Amino acid sequence: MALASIAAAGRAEFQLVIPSQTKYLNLVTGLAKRAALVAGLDDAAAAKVSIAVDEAVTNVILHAYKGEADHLVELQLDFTPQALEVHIFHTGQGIREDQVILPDPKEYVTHPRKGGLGLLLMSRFMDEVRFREAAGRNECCLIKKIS
Amino acid sequence: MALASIAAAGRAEFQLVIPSQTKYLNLVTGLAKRAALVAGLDDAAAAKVSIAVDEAVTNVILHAYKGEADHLVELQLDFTPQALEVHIFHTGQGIREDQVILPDPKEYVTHPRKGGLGLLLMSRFMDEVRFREAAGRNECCLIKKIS
Amino acid sequence: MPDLSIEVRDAGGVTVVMPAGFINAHTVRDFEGALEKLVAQERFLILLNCRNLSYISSAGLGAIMGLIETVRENGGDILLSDLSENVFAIFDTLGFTQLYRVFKGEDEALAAASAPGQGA
Amino acid sequence: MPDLSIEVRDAGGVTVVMPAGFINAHTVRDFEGALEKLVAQERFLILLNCRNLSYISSAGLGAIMGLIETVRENGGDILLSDLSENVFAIFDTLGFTQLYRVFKGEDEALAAASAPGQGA
Ligand SMILES: Nc1ncnc2c1ncn2[C@@H]1O[C@H](COP(=O)(O)OP(=O)(O)O)[C@@H](O)[C@H]1O
Ligand SMILES: Nc1ncnc2c1ncn2[C@@H]1O[C@H](COP(=O)(O)OP(=O)(O)O)[C@@H](O)[C@H]1O
Repeated sequence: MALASIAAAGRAEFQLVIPSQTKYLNLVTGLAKRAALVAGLDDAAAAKVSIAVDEAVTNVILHAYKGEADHLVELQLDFTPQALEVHIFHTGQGIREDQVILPDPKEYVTHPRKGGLGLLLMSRFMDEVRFREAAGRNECCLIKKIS
Repeated sequence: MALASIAAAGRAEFQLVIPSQTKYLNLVTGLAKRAALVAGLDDAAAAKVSIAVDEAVTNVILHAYKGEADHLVELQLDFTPQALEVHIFHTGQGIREDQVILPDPKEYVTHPRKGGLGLLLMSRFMDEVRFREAAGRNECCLIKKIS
Repeated sequence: MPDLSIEVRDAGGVTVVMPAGFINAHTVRDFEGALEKLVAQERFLILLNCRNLSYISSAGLGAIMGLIETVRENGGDILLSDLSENVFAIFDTLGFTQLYRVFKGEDEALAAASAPGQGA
Repeated sequence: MPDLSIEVRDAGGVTVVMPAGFINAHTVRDFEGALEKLVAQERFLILLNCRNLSYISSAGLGAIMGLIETVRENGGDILLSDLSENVFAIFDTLGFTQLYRVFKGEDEALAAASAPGQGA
């Protein structure tokens, strides 16, 4: 049972599981924004967190799960005194740090093309963006410091 | 692992786990409102769902867990074509259907007193409110039909 | 976390309380505290202007219920104005629209409050 | 689910597109469809009035990027107006405020659009 296993591990984070469908994006980003406000961030910073979470979850749905609707995406929010941490777990195809290519906005604007902006927004709007594999799952971790 | 166990069970609901602290109420009710809109309810109905969820989660935190901050509350949202179902699970003290006493608003207004309004709001704002025990956990189930 | 902020001001003998945000079990102590302070100051004629109130749960209604008798025993009252559709539904469902005088806007409420029969 | 609704209207040779709500990966096809329809109708001078836009993710920016060349090759442009602080931050972070002309309000944008040098 999800609840029991988490309680047993003594963790007390905020956790959310959604099906891998973009129709739930708005729920997730709304939640992320409120969580950021609870964490003590101001409205502008909270909006940035919510966009970064949108981008990360969208990538999981569209790239890691290739748009297949019947998988799960798990989010964990950790509230620490220093930061809000958003951990996004999935069992689809992962991305390694060395595959993360951030377009140069200057170069980008002179050569307009579709896509490739999500990772850039994530890295600009968060203080840290990490990708890793753990316990058979892939994780994208987004950290926003509380100033 | 929560994600794995849910995926294994083939369920694809929306699931949320929060610590038993009222500071997360606002996140939960915000999420419930958006979920209700996703389910196809109008703004007024969605606001009612969100209040009912507030009342139910508040009762779990304050009554079932007696205000202790280190427990977990799990919400599951099921979207069916007919209804939005909100299942609230906890491992604190449960309430049996026969303990549910709804004050009569008419009687209530002539004898004002604090409290006792939560269950009434839940039953008025939802189409069904059920309490039960299953697999060692207590559940409060709120159902709102989609007209 | 700015879930709730409460503005209190005087409008000719009526104390206008304007809660902004969400009144739930988490914020209700602030709301209750603000009302209790008025009662302690013997400001018994209170208008709750709900224009900026997004949301009130039964905890908030309980706080109002807990004070209404004291207020009325002292010749005052708690009036309500500017309820959004969603907030009205909560008050109405619990019969509060029978128990409290509800006004569309603050002006109407203030006029009614200072009419004869209402001590200030 | 009304995550996004899009109003399209004509303002003297400029087509004003007003998306209301959220543009994300779920709603972007509607947004992209609305823009593509204009291009198909050879309405190449487009003002995106973002007054009611709560939120746009990179998917939405991609939709704009995907059409800008065609629009400009046909003597038109995509202008932006009425960006909220949060929406501006997104456009600005990705360098879009360099690539697109951004106006405070619709009036300024329309005036600039009908100035000489802008085909309509
Ligand atoms: N979670 C992920 N799993 C696998 N591949 C990913 C993931 N996230 C991003 N990618 C890859 O990185 C590329 C860039 O992603 P992004 O900057 O978000 O832009 P976009 O999603 O618009 O292509 C994607 O096209 C995809 O190939
Ligand atoms: N989940 C629960 N577990 C145990 N007891 C509960 C639970 N929910 C409600 N109760 C009991 O029912 C009573 C009425 O609840 P409610 O109508 O929500 O009003 P209030 O919470 O303001 O007392 C509570 O005071 C409590 O004794």
